[in-house]
Amino acid sequence: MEILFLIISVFTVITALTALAVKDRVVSVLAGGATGLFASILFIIMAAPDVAMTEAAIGSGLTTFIFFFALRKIRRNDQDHSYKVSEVTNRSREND
Amino acid sequence: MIKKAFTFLMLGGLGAMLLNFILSFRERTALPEVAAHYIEKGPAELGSANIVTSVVVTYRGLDTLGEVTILFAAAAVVGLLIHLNRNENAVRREGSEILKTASALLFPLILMFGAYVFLNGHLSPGGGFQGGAIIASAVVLTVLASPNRKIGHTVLSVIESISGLAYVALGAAGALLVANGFLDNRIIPLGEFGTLFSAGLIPIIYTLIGLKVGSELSSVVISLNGETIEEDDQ
Amino acid sequence: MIGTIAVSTGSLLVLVGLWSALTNRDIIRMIVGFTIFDVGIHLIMISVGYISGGTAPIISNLSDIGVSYVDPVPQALVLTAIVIGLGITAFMLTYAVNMYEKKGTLEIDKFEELKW
Amino acid sequence: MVEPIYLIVIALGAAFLLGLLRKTGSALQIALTLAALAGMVFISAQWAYGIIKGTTQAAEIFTSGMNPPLSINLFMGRSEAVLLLLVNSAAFLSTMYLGREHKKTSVYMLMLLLVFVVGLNGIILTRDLFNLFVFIEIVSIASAGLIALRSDIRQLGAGFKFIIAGALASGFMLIGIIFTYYATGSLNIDVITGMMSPALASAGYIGLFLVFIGIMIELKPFPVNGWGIDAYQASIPPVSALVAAGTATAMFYAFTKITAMTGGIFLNASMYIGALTFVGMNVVALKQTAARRLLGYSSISQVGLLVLVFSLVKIFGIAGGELIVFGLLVSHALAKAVLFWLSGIIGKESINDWGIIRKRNILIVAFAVAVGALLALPPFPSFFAKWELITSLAVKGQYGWIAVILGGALLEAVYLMRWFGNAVKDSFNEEDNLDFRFGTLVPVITGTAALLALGYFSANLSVFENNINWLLPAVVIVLLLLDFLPAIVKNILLIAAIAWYGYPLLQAIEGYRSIFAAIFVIGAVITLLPGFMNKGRRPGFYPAVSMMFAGLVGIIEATDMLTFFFFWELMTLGSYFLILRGKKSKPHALSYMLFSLGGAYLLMTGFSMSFAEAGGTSIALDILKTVSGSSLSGIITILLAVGFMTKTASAGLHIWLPGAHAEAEGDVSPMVSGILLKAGVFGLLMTFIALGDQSIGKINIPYVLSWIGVITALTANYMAAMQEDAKRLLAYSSIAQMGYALFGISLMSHLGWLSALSLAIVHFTYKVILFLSVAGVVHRVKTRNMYQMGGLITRMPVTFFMVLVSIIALSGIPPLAGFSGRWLTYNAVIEKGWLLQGVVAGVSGLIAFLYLFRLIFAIFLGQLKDVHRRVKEAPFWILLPQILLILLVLYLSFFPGAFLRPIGDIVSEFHPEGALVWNGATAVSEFGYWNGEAVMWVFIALFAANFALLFFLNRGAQKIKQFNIVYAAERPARPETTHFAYNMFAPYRKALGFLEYPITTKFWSGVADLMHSIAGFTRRIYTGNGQTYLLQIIVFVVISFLLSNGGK
Repeated sequence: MEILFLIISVFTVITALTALAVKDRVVSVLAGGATGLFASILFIIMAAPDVAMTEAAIGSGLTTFIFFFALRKIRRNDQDHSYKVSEVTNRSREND
Repeated sequence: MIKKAFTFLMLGGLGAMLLNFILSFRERTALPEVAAHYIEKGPAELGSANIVTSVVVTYRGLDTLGEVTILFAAAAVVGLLIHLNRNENAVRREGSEILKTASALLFPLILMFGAYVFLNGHLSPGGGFQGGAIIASAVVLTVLASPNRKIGHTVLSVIESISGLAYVALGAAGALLVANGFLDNRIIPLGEFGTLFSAGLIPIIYTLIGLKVGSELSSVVISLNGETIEEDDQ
Repeated sequence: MIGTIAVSTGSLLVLVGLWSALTNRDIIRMIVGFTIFDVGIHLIMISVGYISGGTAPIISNLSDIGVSYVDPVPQALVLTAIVIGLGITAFMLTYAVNMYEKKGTLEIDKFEELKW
Repeated sequence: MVEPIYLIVIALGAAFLLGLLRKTGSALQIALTLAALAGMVFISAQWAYGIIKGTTQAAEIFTSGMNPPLSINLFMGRSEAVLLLLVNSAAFLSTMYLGREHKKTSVYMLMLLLVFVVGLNGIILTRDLFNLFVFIEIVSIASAGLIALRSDIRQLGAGFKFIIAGALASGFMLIGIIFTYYATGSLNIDVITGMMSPALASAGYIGLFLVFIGIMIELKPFPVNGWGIDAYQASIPPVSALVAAGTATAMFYAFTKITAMTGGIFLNASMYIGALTFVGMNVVALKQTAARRLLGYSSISQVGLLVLVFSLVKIFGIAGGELIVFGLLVSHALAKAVLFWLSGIIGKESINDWGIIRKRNILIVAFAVAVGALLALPPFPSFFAKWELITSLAVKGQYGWIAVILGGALLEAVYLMRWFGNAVKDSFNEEDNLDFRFGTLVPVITGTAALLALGYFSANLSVFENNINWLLPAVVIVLLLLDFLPAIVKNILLIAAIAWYGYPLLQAIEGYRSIFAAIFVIGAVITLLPGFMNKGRRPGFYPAVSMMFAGLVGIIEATDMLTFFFFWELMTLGSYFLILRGKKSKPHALSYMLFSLGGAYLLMTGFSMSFAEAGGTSIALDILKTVSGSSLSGIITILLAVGFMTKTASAGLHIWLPGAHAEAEGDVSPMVSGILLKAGVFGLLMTFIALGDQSIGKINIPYVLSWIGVITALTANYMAAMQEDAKRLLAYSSIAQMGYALFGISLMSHLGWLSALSLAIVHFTYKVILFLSVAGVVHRVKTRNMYQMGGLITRMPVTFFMVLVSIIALSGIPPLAGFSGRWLTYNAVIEKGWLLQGVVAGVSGLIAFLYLFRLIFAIFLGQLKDVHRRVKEAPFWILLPQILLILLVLYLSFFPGAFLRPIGDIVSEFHPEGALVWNGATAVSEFGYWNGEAVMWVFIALFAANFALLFFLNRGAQKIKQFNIVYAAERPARPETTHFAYNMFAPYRKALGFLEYPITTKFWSGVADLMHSIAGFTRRIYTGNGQTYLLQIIVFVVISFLLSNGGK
């Protein structure tokens, strides 16, 4: 059990680092959601099914949905206003 | 770069604080007094099998009321900002035909599942928040499938308000009628332990929370999708 | 042991989340950082309530005695905290969307209208 | 009694109900919200009243019918009830103010407001750690939402920074809470308090620390508060008001709970953080001109002060500490709310555009009240709290903290008074409109009235022992309320009031006080007479002038130090308002106020020190005597003397006076110069009577003061001679005369004091006459520059005569009253043996002739200007007081014994040796004798003879016509240079110009520049970047941990 726990913990941290490292916003959001999902597995192992459900449904599921709605809105406005998200992110990449 | 190095250093300092805790951390072998009371006396006192539920709904009911309030406030802020910056004529891309059909099919099923989760909150894992989130995800699905369809935003807000009012009123009834205390679940009989209709007010309150959270989260999603309640009125 | 691992994992997530929030200039990714920060805190909280070999605090039978349960209190707190976290995330995202609509950018250092 | 839980039920119920009322009219929605808030105000008022009156017990509320720690419990005690009343009232009033905003924001704004108030109530009531966290989150979400009510880019940016900083702080708090739970097994604050030993094991320590620091961050400590300041600035004013009055109050209360819970282990940390915040924010604010950002700085600095004071109270175990903190807290919350509401009514971004406030007088009153409450001036609760605080700190020997608190307060005064001055003096665009309506006005008036009423009530609390005569400030209030009446009516009322109050006072009072009482009361009546000239309402004048005189009478009557200090500050405030009324008086009024406040703080420290030295039980003024033998007596003497010397404008502390006295209105100058300065003399006498001849080490204090006195006289006389402006000339002359008075007092002998006291009286007479004469001239010729006058002797003969007599009196030559002072001084100098100082005083007396000559010559002699051919004699109401006073001068000159004898008797009480011996009308001292009457007759005879001789010799003189001068060619670029009176003493200037080098001015402006550069440099930490703010918070947490942990 502990080994399994350790492995999932490692995965949790890896997904979190992925969210940090990737350049693409969408992937980052998804990785953030995945962190939550892995964490909810940890919660189950720690005998916290209520928390696991909540984390999966809210912390990981709905949160990611809301992120996507927000991103969608930004992208849509992008087309409306002809703002260039790619330009912005490129610049920030250069600066990094 | 210097800034990053400095940030790293400072997070290192924070990490050292956390490490300090980790090093002194020993897994508990016995429950603290209060928790032990919840486990040992809780079922008899409140009639709920799921102790987490009895803690959430009754023992620490004020936290939960606060939590519902936070969601309410968050939904209000989302609504406010969208209301202030409404963009009337945005056209959203329609979802695919498969998604539409699937959502039409799944919508009532997911709703029922959500209801199941919050109605059984006192017996099994789950409860108002999880159930509410599930309901909201049904709404998300519908919004994804047909973004231009008007969702009954008014209906949502009425559900939200009424369930909120009922929650507060039931809580106050605990203080008023039985004079035990705010949010006491024992103003109606506890019923038989382990059955659906037991644990006094807990299932009722969890249902209200479920409805409220569900409708709040749904309106957050709908608002973020770009609709305001006023649009719905026209 | 599980508890210690969980606390360590949680602490790492806290630091990773903060690093993300502190070094990404993109507001959306800062918010992602905050959600990771939250998850880390939740993990720490649950592990504090964990008892080796404990089962979930759901009592199927009133006469169950001798079973060791984990502490329900941190679980209740985390439930609350998760929902609060969602509220704050939704809130931040709404701000982000509106800020973007006003300025056409999501870089945090472009929002320095007020200073000094 | 309604159960406190209904506070939360009502607000939440209303918030949820609003969701159902989306479609109904907005009137109903607002009515519902206001009704809910009114209900909450009612409940909290009921509890506050009941608990304070003792009819109700503090109550514990158990939720869910379980006893804590099983369930969350709330506690309603005295502090809670009062704070809830404050917070809920602020919310009610702000909501009222927000009414108009509502249309744009739908029900959302009202929902958020109600939720916000729920959060505040919860924070105050709850006794559970995690529950506290939940309510803090509610408040931070709701306020972050309310920040963006207009949803412009600034608000969005500020709101976002606010929410991410809040998320970080609450994250720390949450980790802290769970660590604490790990260590103690409980979340109940009261239970944790009882478990400090397990809690202090390392995990628990980190937990408690994180909880503490999380709360600290919510209080926006310097320098990690850029996000909070932005929020203050960006929000619409009523929201900022609510945050300043509500959030700050609730969070501060949460901080006190956490401090109690942690058993005070972080008190040192909070003490330093509070001090840093208080001083740091006030420094940074010096350079700020955006009104709401400035208010944000000020709010945060005040919260810092609260944290500091609370920590000090706890660390040093100060009795009555709760009331001190409350006095400061309530004053700050109300004042800040009023200021934010005002900023909304004004609607101007920059503090330099606040002139528009003058469109409505009530707004200026509110502004003044709020600023006064922030600066802890009387009669506000903060005044009493600060007094109690400083005296208590003195008892504990914490003079370093006294310096920090008073120094920070002085910095705060700089920007607040500058702002107030701008508002009263700056021009504004008549077409701009105020947001002046019922909804905005009621909150402002309520807040203002509450501050005044609370001041009265707090004075009567037993901790703040005093015997303030409230009749005096009541006169001010009455005149404020009657301000709509014509000036003449108010003048009659005020003179009648002073006469009615003053007459029995003069009869009852004895000793040296009686001399000053006479100057103040008689002077008040006489200098008020010119007020009858005013045809209009003269708005604002009478409250100010009555405040000054109330203060003057109050310090005479005071028998305890608090009362004295109360009236001293009242007098300062009144005179500040009076001076501010002058045309170009803005900068001078500001420096007057700052020097006066600085001086007042020295007095406060001196009083506190003597209170502490005398055992810390009595605040009677008499205890000053008992400390004369203590080790601190020298320092006490210096503090008090320097404090009073700011009023007498001794060299080094004088730079405010010339401008302030010269720019004041015609009839105000005689008041502030002839009467007000004597308050400083009174204070100095009081100090030296009580403390006597003190030394610090080998330095004798009176000896040092004697040099300051004569140097003041010398330089000020010289400066007076170099002035072109008649009123500035007189102002410098006043400085010099006060220098003589200081010198006289410093002689510490019978004759010295006799000279100082007689100088106080005669200076009052001739300086009032001179200022009034000049006022009469200025009234007619519309200029104060002497080179634009000349030859007025034919047009204004009566005024000429007044000036002539007065300058003879002033110059200290026989036969007039001034001579007596001079004669006494020289006698005293010889007796004391301080000949060097005597020489300087003598030289400065010679220089005085220069300016006196200039005064009469440039104004009245020489050619009459063409434009002045038709000027008339000064108006009757300006002449009347002069005539009355001239009679007095002549009387005193003929019969110097009439006043020197009784004064001598008074002085003998303190210095029995070396008294004058009176031989009929002849005064005999060790070194000579003087008969005023005889001298007078001899003089009159000589004068008449000389006059006749001149008349006879000049009988053939020819009158020269105006244009009997041949100009060389073109008109000079600066015509005044051709006037004989322009730069009249240029030759002396060549020789003595070094005296003009403005050392003092340079010094003080150097100080000001330094503070400004520090401010400019420091505020760069507020980069505006949200991410930087996050990093700052983390740095703050880490550094605080390292420092507080001591490397454990």
